Amino acid sequence: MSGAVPVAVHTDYILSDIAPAGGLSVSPWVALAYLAAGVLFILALRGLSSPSTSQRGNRYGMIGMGIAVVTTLLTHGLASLPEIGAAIAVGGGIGIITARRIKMTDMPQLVAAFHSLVGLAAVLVGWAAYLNPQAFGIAGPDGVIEAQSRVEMGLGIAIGAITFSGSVIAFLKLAGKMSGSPIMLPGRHVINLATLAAILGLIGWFTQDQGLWVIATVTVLAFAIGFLLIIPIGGADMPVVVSMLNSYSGWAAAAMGFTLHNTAMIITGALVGSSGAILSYIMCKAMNRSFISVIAGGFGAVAADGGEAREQRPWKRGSAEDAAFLLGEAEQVIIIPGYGMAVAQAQHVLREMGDLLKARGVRVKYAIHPVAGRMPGHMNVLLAEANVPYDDVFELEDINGEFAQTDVAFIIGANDVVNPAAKTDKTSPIYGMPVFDVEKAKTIMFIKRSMGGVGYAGVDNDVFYMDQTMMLLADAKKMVEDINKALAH
Amino acid sequence: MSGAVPVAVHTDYILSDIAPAGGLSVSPWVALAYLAAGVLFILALRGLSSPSTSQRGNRYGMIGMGIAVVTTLLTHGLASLPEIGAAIAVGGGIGIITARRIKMTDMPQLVAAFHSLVGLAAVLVGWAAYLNPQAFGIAGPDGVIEAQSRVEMGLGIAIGAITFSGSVIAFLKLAGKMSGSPIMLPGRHVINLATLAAILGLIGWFTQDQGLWVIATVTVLAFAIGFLLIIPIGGADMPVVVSMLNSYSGWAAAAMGFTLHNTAMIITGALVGSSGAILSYIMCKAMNRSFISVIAGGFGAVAADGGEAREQRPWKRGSAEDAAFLLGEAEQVIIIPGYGMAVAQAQHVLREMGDLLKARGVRVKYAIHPVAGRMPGHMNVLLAEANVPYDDVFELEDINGEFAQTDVAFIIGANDVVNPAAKTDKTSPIYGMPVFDVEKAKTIMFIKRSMGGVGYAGVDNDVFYMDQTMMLLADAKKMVEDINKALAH
Amino acid sequence: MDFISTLSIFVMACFVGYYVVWSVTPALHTPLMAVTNAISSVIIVGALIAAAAAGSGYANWLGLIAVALASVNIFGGFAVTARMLAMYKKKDRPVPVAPAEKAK
Amino acid sequence: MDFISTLSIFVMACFVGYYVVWSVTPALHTPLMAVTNAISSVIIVGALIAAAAAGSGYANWLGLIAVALASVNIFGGFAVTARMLAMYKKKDRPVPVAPAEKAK
Ligand SMILES: NC(=O)c1ccc[n+]([C@@H]2O[C@H](COP(=O)([O-])OP(=O)(O)OC[C@H]3O[C@@H](n4cnc5c(N)ncnc54)[C@H](OP(=O)(O)O)[C@@H]3O)[C@@H](O)[C@H]2O)c1
Ligand SMILES: NC(=O)c1ccc[n+]([C@@H]2O[C@H](COP(=O)([O-])OP(=O)(O)OC[C@H]3O[C@@H](n4cnc5c(N)ncnc54)[C@H](OP(=O)(O)O)[C@@H]3O)[C@@H](O)[C@H]2O)c1
Repeated sequence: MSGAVPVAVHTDYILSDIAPAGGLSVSPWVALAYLAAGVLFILALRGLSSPSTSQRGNRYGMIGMGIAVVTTLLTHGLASLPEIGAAIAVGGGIGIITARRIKMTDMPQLVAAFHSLVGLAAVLVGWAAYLNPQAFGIAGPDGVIEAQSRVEMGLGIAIGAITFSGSVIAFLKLAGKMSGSPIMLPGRHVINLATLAAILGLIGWFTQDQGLWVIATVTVLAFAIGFLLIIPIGGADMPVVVSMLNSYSGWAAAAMGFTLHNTAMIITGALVGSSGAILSYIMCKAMNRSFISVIAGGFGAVAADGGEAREQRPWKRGSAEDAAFLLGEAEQVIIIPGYGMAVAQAQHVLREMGDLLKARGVRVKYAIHPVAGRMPGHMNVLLAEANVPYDDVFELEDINGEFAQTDVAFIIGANDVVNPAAKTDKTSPIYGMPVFDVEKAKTIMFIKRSMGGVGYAGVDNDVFYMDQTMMLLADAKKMVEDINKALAH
Repeated sequence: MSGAVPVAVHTDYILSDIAPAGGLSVSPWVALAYLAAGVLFILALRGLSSPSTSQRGNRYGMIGMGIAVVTTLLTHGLASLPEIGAAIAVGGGIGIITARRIKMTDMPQLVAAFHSLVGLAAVLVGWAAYLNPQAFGIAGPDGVIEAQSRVEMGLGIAIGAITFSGSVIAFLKLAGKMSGSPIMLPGRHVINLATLAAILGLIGWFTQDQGLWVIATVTVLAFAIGFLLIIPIGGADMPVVVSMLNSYSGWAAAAMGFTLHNTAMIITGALVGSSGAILSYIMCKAMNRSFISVIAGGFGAVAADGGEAREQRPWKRGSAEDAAFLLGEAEQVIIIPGYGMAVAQAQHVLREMGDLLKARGVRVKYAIHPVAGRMPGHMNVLLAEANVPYDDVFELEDINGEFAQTDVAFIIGANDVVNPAAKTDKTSPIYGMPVFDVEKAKTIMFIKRSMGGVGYAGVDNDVFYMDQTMMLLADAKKMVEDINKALAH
Repeated sequence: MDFISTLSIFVMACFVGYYVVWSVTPALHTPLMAVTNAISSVIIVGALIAAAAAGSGYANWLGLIAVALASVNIFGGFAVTARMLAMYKKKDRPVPVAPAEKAK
Repeated sequence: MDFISTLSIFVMACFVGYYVVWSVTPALHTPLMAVTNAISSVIIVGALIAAAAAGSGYANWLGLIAVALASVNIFGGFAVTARMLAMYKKKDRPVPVAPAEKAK
């Protein structure tokens, strides 16, 4: 019982209404303001159901956050306002500058980095609540925290810590600052399960013993398990992990919301929690893999081995001029962008190519696979950045029937999402994933840097060796620039 | 102040946990049970997102209701159990017998009748709460009801009473026991607004004066305005009204839920309230009319006048044999059922006709307009009753492109939903409503009883006079039976 | 349970209702009306409280009548919904080849 | 606000979250990740309480750091979302005829 720090009674609240002995009973107006913030967050996500309402939605989100912050400041004292203002200014400044500077292709890393901050903030808030429970209205003057609040606090800290350390690893792997290949400890499943059990056990113990060592151990173990859980997962699986961590950060916020009886936090936690879970589910489903297999890790390692014995069969190489000629003659071209386009930052020159072709009367469509790239909606953002008209962009189900009437399927930096093995080869790691039927097109153009390079799943692709396939081996941006030059002549 | 009836303290509760002086503070388990009931109701509606999950959904609903009832009985005493059991047995018996006996075509009336019961029950519960507020935990031993509860109670009673009397009128009109034509009082808008204002004013007054006369007047006025609001609405607009009253019954339940702090009632109220509102919206939108114009009433009257000057143009009459011959030769037939099919109860013979045609190798599809019939999903239920395969049934958007490749558009008892005036004639009352493009089909067959009869909107239909149209004038069931005989030969 | 909690639950439930109802397939809109009718009879909770309470003879009687009315809806509403849904269910199975006899 | 109310709100919010997120168009999944990130920083409420409270120097400092961290997310998250959405917005207008120059 070392951690309970009795404190002086607060005097500097403006609308002070904390019932010191357990159970926040806030004024109805304050509760209403938090509810309004929660509703505005719902409207923010709702706005994303279409691009035309999305900007309004984002503004609702900002207003909601403003209401939550101002309400909290008004009810919890302005005494430390200068310090708080400084903290907000420093944090906000860093945030805005990062948001302005970041390249669209680096979005996955950015999201991972941001998640780590939310996780850390949750840990700190949990600790602050532990050290000064009266401020949060969860303990009487004797400093003894209510049992229920202890559980919520413990869960919030644990989930926050996992979110933090997991996101840091995800960030390092996505940013290429750490090898993407899975690092497999022996017996890791046992270690992980034991650690998780220890965390839960300690949180249970915490209801009996408010001692500092309990919560400190929980924190340390949770940081550790965040690392342990994510280290064995291959770099390519990181997007699922990022989304899962997003979900966790939501549950952490919700746990703190229960402690504070704060509607805005509870609603937000549920929204963010669902959002991350659903996105993870969508990704796993579109890859036809189980969530468990992603989380169990080791995917990248197996794949890298399986993808070696290749290049025995004949294939045809094309030049930018050949490609330009065929494209210019075509009636309909379907462009299939993938991760390589993002790496090469080829979206702008690709849009130019589309415009040049349209000027010649070619019908140009963009086909986006749900898991093209490394993050849900990745390709859409890049094409949007390059000003590709929204109406030219189609989803898998909507365009897959059209390849038979298509002259050129133009694959740029995509690979797995056009691999027919997903339809035919039961032993393939991508078997069952829906893919584009590019083999039905008259001509297939395939941009990648080398015959040796593999896609995310690390498997060979029969499309390389088809009669109608023309391999365009070069960096995607370079190749498209050359095609554009040839088209301009 | 005559209505406050002080009562003896209750002694016969099993899990009694009512705080007598204001504010129900129920045990967590009880609250959890009501929450579970609410969640089960959500799952019940969620099940309706597809026919395959719908039966499970319905069972969730039953379980939820069971939980709510049992929880209430356990916490509020079993003293009157025999009487309560008898009441449930009588009511339940009537309900089940009615549900078994009712013809599917009478569904709109049944729903209206059931709504009236919910409305009346809400009124009675509100009154009971007024007469015995301690039992509801909304008054201290002195019998003075809390102000907030008075407002909720007043709203619950008022909405319930409007639901009741409105639904009675809707029932009578739909069941043909009262003329469907709108009955227009002079100055009715003023009367209605004044009555509404009086009701709201009295509910406000009720917070100051708990007298019996206040709540009695509210009740009487609300019954009256229910009649007044619905009387001027034409019989054909009744489905929108039924749905709107459905919504009201939800809000009445929610108001009582606020009084009782009962999660199950609040959740249900919100679900039912939204459901009715959304269905009304869908109907109005599919008819391209504003909700206000429906509620303002008088639609049927105008229409009956506008639909007179007709039959100047030549048209072709066909026999059942002609129809059978053409249908038998067709490659694809699209059947468009409408209100007349329901009136004639022709769904079974129609399915037989479909089977006979299929046996001859004809492709048969059913096309259902969102407002065909007199209630959302009306046609679907009837076709389902007749065992028409779900896969043969298409919605407007999904099939409208197919008429150009269709040999026969077979219109049975539909009218407005195939009227091209909705696309071309800006002055038509149905202008803007999406309709089937039947005029693109090679042959159109149109079953109705006479050239004089009009559809719901009471307007003439150019389709009658088209070159490729064959009018089949007879009762729908009779006509299809004759066609089936001819097909069987 | 204070007013704002109740209100919060109500507001959230309205959002849920909005989404859940939009997700109902149009072919099932008639069963939807029937089942919402059934569940709106949850007002029976209030009726039971009144019927079970000691103290006021009038309130007891009103409660009992309300219990009976709500029961009509509950049993009738769920039963008629089940009847309708059973029809849709049939068609999930392969289409019977010669079902013409049964129809009359 | 008792535990069950809080729980009820949470359960309802989970349903809302489920539906609201499924309704997001796949093309906006990346902005969705960014904006959920921003709103999950509502944890700043807890941070502010800690930072503003008198009594514990440690708790104050932890609160202030948490405020700063959450602020990075709030401002960064909303700003980057706005930046992405502005790109989609552009394309709601008629397609520019010769936008090739701008692209590089
Ligand atoms: N979107 C998501 O949410 C998500 C999440 C998790 C996992 N995934 C996985 O990611 C994969 C996405 O498939 P994908 O088809 O987009 O990509 P991919 O299968 O990973 O293939 C990428 C292709 O781009 C080429 N490439 C790389 N850099 C290039 C450059 N600078 N210029 C030209 N080409 C370049 C690569 O070949 P070279 O190396 O020879 O150039 C490779 O063929 C799927 O397997 C999916 O399951 C996606
Ligand atoms: N579904 C809904 O939710 C809903 C709600 C509110 C309003 N409405 C309105 O209802 C209308 C529905 O359109 P609809 O095309 O289904 O029907 P309709 O336009 O009302 O036409 C019904 C047709 O059936 C014929 N008919 C009636 N009894 C018949 C019988 N026994 N045998 C053969 N034919 C018979 C009528 O002509 P005869 O009299 O000459 O036989 C008439 O042509 C729309 O205007 C819609 O806006 C629908």
